[in-house]
Formats: sequence, C-alpha cells, structure tokens
Amino acid sequence: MFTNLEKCPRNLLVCEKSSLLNDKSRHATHVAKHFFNYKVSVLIPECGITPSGLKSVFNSFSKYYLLRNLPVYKLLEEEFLEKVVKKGSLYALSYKTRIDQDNTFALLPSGQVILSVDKDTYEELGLEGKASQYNHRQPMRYVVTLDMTDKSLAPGGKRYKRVMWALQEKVQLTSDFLMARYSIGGNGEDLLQSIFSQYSCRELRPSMSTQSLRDLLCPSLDPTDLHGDSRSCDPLQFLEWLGAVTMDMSCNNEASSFVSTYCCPEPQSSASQALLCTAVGLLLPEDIHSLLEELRRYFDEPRFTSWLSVTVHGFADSPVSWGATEHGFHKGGENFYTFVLFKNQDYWLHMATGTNDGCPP
Amino acid sequence: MSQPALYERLVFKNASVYHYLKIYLILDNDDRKINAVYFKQMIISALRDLYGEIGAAFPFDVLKFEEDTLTAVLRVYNSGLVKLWTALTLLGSYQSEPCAVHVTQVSPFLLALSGNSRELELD
Amino acid sequence: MVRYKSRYLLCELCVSDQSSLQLLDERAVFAAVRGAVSSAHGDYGSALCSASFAVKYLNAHTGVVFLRCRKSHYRVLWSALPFITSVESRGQRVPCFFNCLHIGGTIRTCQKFLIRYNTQQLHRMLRLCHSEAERLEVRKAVLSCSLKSLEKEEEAEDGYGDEEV
Amino acid sequence: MVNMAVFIDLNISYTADTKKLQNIIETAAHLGYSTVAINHVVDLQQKKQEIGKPKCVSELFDRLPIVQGKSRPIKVLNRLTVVVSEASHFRTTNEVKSYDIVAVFPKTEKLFHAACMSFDVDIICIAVTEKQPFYFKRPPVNGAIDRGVFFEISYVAAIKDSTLRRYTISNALSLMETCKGKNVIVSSGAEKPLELRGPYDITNLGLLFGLSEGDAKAAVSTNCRAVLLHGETRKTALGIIHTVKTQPTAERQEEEEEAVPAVKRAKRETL
Repeated sequence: MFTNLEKCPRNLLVCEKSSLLNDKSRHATHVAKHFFNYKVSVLIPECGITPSGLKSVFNSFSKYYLLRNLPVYKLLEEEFLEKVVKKGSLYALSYKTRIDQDNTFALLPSGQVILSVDKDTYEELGLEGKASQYNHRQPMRYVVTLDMTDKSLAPGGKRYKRVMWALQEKVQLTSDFLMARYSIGGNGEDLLQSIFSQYSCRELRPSMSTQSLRDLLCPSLDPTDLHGDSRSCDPLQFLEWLGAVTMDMSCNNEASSFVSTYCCPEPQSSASQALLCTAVGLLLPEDIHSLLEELRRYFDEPRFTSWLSVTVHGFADSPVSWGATEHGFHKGGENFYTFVLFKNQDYWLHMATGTNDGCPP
Repeated sequence: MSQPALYERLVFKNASVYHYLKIYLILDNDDRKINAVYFKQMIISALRDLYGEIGAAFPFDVLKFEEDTLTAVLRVYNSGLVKLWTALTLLGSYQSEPCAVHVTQVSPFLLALSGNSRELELD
Repeated sequence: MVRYKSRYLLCELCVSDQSSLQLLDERAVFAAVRGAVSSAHGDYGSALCSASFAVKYLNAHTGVVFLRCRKSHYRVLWSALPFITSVESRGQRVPCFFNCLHIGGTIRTCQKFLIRYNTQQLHRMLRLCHSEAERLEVRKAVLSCSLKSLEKEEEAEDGYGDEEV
Repeated sequence: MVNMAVFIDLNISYTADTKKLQNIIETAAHLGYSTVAINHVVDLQQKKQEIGKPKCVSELFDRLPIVQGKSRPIKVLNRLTVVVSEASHFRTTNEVKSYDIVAVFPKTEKLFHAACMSFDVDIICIAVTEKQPFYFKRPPVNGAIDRGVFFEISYVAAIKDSTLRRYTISNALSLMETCKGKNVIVSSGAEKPLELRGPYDITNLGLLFGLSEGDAKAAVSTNCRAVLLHGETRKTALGIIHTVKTQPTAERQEEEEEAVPAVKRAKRETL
C-alpha cells in the first residue's frame, strides 16, 4: 500500500565453494585482505571441551594497543615508516570515530594511509583525494589515500613534505588509535611502544570467551551443495541460523507460535552439544589465518560433526572493508565473512556487506 | 576419498528477505515487568495505531527477548522494515505510562547483530 | 501556484432501504470515510488522506457520492472504502456499503461516466417496465441524458485520457 | 569547529528544572547526538513574555557529558523561538542576537511569507499541533531555501498523541510537496528524556515525513550544521564581516579560504 515505505537498502552476499587443498584456492587472500577484524567466533558442533590446539591459537593472538590523541602525521614520520611500516603487517585504525560522522583514519599493512575526512577538513588539508562514493546531493566526505611505499612520497621529497606540512601545520588531525603489528617472534610490539612513548598507550589483549551449547538443532550441510538445493540449506538460511545460535535464540518454534516462528532450516539433525569460542578486539588477519590452519587439523582425528564454522566480523567504522574498497555506514556497517570447513577439506566462504560498501572480492 | 571440490561462486544481491533489528525498551516505571508476549502485543498495537488494520497486517517475529534488560531482536520482512521501525520510534507509552524504544542496530543479516564493533568499549 | 493533481472517486452508496438515503448528508459520509481510513490505515493513512480530502457531492436520491483526494494517495482511500458497513447520521445508523464505480482525474470525466452509467441503468429499467406510461417516462429520461452526454463528449474529448480504474 | 556530518538535535525544550534539562542532554549524548540546542520559546502575543538573555551553558554542567561512542563531550547551544502572530512582534534586538540560533514560528500565511523572505532567522517552525492553517506556496518556500533558512519539523508531538501525530505527518508531507525535501531539519522538541529518539531512528522516521533516505539523514546532520553556520553569519553583520581566528603560521591561501562568509559556505553545501 505505502510503496514508498516498502523499499529497503541494498546488501550483498558472495558465496564461494572450494577446497583448502586446491592450489588456486583464494581463502588465504580473502582473509589477508580483510584488514580490520573486530570479532571472530568459532562454532564446532558435537564438541564438548575446547581442543587444546584451538585454545593455544586463541592465546597466541597478537596484542594490540590503544593510543590516545595521536597526531596522524606521526604515522608518516620517517623513523616510523622505516622501522615499522615498511616491515609490513602493521594495522592501525582510529578508535571511537564513526565513518558516517567523523574523520576516520586507517593505516593498512600495505603501507597505505587512508584519511576519510569531511569536506571542511578536506578543503583545509589541501591534499589530493576523491569524493566518497557514498555521498548525498553534494559530496560531504572525501577520501585521501597516501601510499607511503610509493616513490613520490619518499621522505624528504616534495610531496612528502607537503603532506607533512598539511597534517602538522594546516590541520592538526589527531585521534585515538587501535594499533597492532604481527610479528612471529613478538618483539615488534615493544618497538611500537618505544616509538610512541610520549603518548598514552595501553596494551590490550583480545578478550576470549567460550560457551557450551546443549541440545540444539543443526542444519545438515553437504559440501557439494552450496546453493542449498536439497542436501543443504541455502546460504542465507544457514547464516541466519548461525546468528540465532550465536545469540542464543530459540530455534524450535511452531509455525503458529505467537512470539516467534523461527525454525532451524531443513535438512537438520540434532546435536547434543556444540562449542562456541569467540575473541573480541583488534584481530589481525594473520592470526585469523593461523586459526583456520588449526581448525583444518581438527578433522585429522575422527569427529562426529562433518563441518565447523568460523565467522569474522569487520569493524563497522573502518574506511575499508576488503583491500582498499571503500566502506561506509548507512544503517549498519556490516562487513563479515563466514568459513564453513568440511571434513574433506572443502570449504564454503560467505562474505557479506551492507549498503555503503563495495562487492566483496 | 572424493576429489577436492570444484570452485564455485555465487553472488546474491538483496537476497535476504528479512531485516533484523536489535532494540531496547525503556520504561518510565522501573518496577514494571513485561514478558515476550506482552512485548509483542505492545509492538502490534503500536503498528496498528500508525498503519491501521491493513497497513499493519504483516508478520514479524520476536526472535529473542530478555526480560531483565528489556532488549529484543526482531525479524521482519524487508517490505515491513520501515513501517515496523517507524512504529517503534513513535511508540511513546505502554499501558499509559511513558516509554521509549531505541533501535541499536539494523541489518539484513542476523549474524551481523552478533558482532557490532560500535559496542567495543575499552575504557 | 502549484497545481495539485487530484483523483475523484465516484461511488454508489448501496442501501437495502432506498428511503434511508434521505438521512445522509455530506458530513456523515465524510466522517464515515475518514473513520474507515483511520481504522484501515491508521494515523499515517489518515495523514496521507487528509490533504484535500472532501466529499464533493452527494445525491441523497440516487446515493451517488463524489470523493476527492490527492492523486498520489487515492489508493489509501479506495482500499478503505470496502470496510464501511454503515454510515452514522443524525443519530441513526444506516447500514450500507460503498460501491466504487469509477475513478477519474477530473470531475468531468466522472460526470461523463456517471451519465453513461445512468443511461445504462435506464436502459435496463426500460426492459423491466410494466405500463406504457412508465415506459414513456424512462424513454424521456434516456433521451434527455444521452443528448447531454453527447454534448459533453465533444467538449471534453481531450480530458478523456485522465480516467483510470 | 562544528564537525560535518555529526548528529544534531536543535530543539531541546528549555525548562527551569535544571535536573531535568541535564537529564535530557545526558540522554541526547547517550543516543549519539554531538550537538544540541536548548530551545527558549517566547510567544509575544501573551503579555509579560519578553525575550531574556539565554542561560549560560556552563551553569548547567561542570563537565559536559561525553557523546556515546566518541571521546568528546556534547556541545550545547542556545536557541530562541519566537512565536509571531503579528509582524511587529519580530524585531532583532541585542537579546535576540545573543542566541546561537533564532527560529520563528509564523502563525499566518502572511507572516510565513515574511519569515521566508525577509526575517533575519535561521529556522522556520512548521506547525505540528494543529492542522496546517495555510498552504505552503512555492515562492516563499523557494525564497527561504535560497536564503539558507531551514524548515523544522519536531517529532515529539507525534510520539505523544495520535491526533497530533496525524497533524505532524500531514503537515510535513504538505511541506515536502513544496520544498521537495530540501532545507528540512527534524528535531525532537523533547521535554523529557523519554521523548528523545536516536539519530538513526529519526533518519528512518524521515521517510514517514516524505523525505528520501539521504534527505532524512541530512535532516539530522548536515542540514543542522548549515543552520549553525547560518546562525554564525547572522551574528556577524550579515556575513560581510567575518572574524576569523587565524593561526600565526597560516598561509595567505587559507585566509582566502576562510574569508568566504559562512552564509556562502552554508549555501554551497546544502544545495
């Protein structure tokens, strides 16, 4: 009747099916390209106690830091670039800034600095950038991308000086930052602290939690039937179920029930228990990768379940989702992906984004 | 052992038929208790006030309701999202006592409601 | 000045007892329709319909009613009409229902339709007539309105495309 | 500096009850509003009503509440709304100038026309507690849009009462027919914390008032910012003279940039 009230914003879901044994499998790239992860949750049906391997991977997740009032130009200083950024695997994202309201900054491990700023700041900065894709009537937000690995931005150069001048003297952009660096030995972290010693810097660890679920209905999944024609449920139904289980909702309602009619999708089977492990914080793609590797090995021993799932949520206010694809916030800044790993090393990967976001890779 | 799976890629655009809302209710009177059935009844009557018998005739589900925190997760068909949301916004009283409903998150994916980075508090 | 496009709904009030039509007035119909919109579409529907909603004409003999509303929201009004089961007037409840005959963009197209419709009705009545006097009466009536309608048709040829049902 | 697309509620009803006022502002901060304006309403038709100096915000809070999800405190401004039923009621006095924002609520079509075309105000209020007593005509509405004056719809009446809700929606829709969603702000008018709603809720509510998704979001963010800029201009002698705080190191180029009167900037950005 009220057609103008029946529209709703767009969303995208990309599903891939492949095998971890495939040489060309892109799962590692997809994980590595999703830079800013906020939460990971692992669901293993028919599992009672946390496997020791899983526990140790969770415990080895990199620490991250909360830096207060850090001027943005500090990320571009020569010492920092040489000692940290160029070594790779450094992630920094402004904290408590909202991509649809505030100036938001990110440093990608590729050495790119992304400044997503409002129009006033952009004009004052005088740096070259482009209008955000998600503007209304008139551009009000601009994205400046500085590739610090690019020769033209080499310290000492004309462009570099101009950028530093703009950020130091024209507009003193500062923000709280979440920062983390992946290093195998674990010595890179002290380096961060020493460089930013003059700023308030708190060391944080991702917070973990484990939950045991009892007597639940699980959808039966068949690795060959990604589309959900008969042997599995369709991807959307599966993701909905996963959400319902993660948030502890009742999945066994009658169609005539008043409060909720939600039911676990068919085909289904009942599981006596399931394990749900989550970690929250600034999680590094490298750590997610080792988590996946560990979970692969879960099927080395005989198990009751034929699949398990890993869901990774991105930061809603990050200026990028996958790679350097611009990310925005319309009604919700959802960007997440879910791996379903099967016994035979096949996997499904579901990648979802909301309205102001590009298509997942 | 079967062969490793062949690569397959599917793209779904606007495929989700539902939207999910995470909401919380504030009652002026802290002592008042409300359960899921009354809660849903309250929303239905808010919808009926704003859109009438025809306009409000669409189903929605209260997937979860926590009585102690008065938070809930709703599921609604896409076509009913705006109507449900506006009705919640304009809801001003419950049993003639002032109340307010705030929507914390909206998404076409239920899973997204379980990982909202805007809830991250490190202080 | 902005011209707001309107829609005119030509309806027939059907009652079991023709004489009860005499009880109705425009105000009563207005209230009944507004009440129906309110219960069918709530506050929002009422708000949509309230702009330029009016009962333009009511014929207490034939039960013909002209309703006007904004073109953009006429469906809201239209869909509420079937839910009217009675009209309250002068303290009396008149059971009735609305039969929507035609929806047009101008009063003229509706009027033209009404004439054609009435002619048809008269033709039908002609067959049912018993006495010669009655027959003559009806014939006269048919003739009078068809003449008028021809005149109108020539005048309003361009406005013809406006109607929509 | 007012940040660009932050959420703003330009209508928090003033009450002498300080505790209550604090409560509302705290709630607004909690809901994610970065700036609010306390609204002092003066109806000049009533005797003994006169425009006083605004309350100092610093009297209200020792420390302003922190905006939810951010690390900075909420910004509180003062706003004056003059209800006029006769043209002589509205005069720009020094008291008026001491408010950050000035709004006018014209009661008649003639006054609406005057408010749109000539009154030195930032906001024109749209009736929400009665059926719109006159039509919105294109010329005055366009005039107001050209002058950078904004139309305000407040939603508190729609929360409180079913009849008022109809008026609110109906009046808003008839405004939209004329202004096409341009230069509209949506504000609360809240007198109690429970009457406030979150910015995303209001963005969605805007659809009910006939705004598009983008216009609805602008109505609680960018358009409100334009109002504040317009308010600054009004204070500074029609925007011809604009005092700028320039840093000693600032370049000439920057001065030129800043020297654009706020009214122009406001206009440029909201069109």
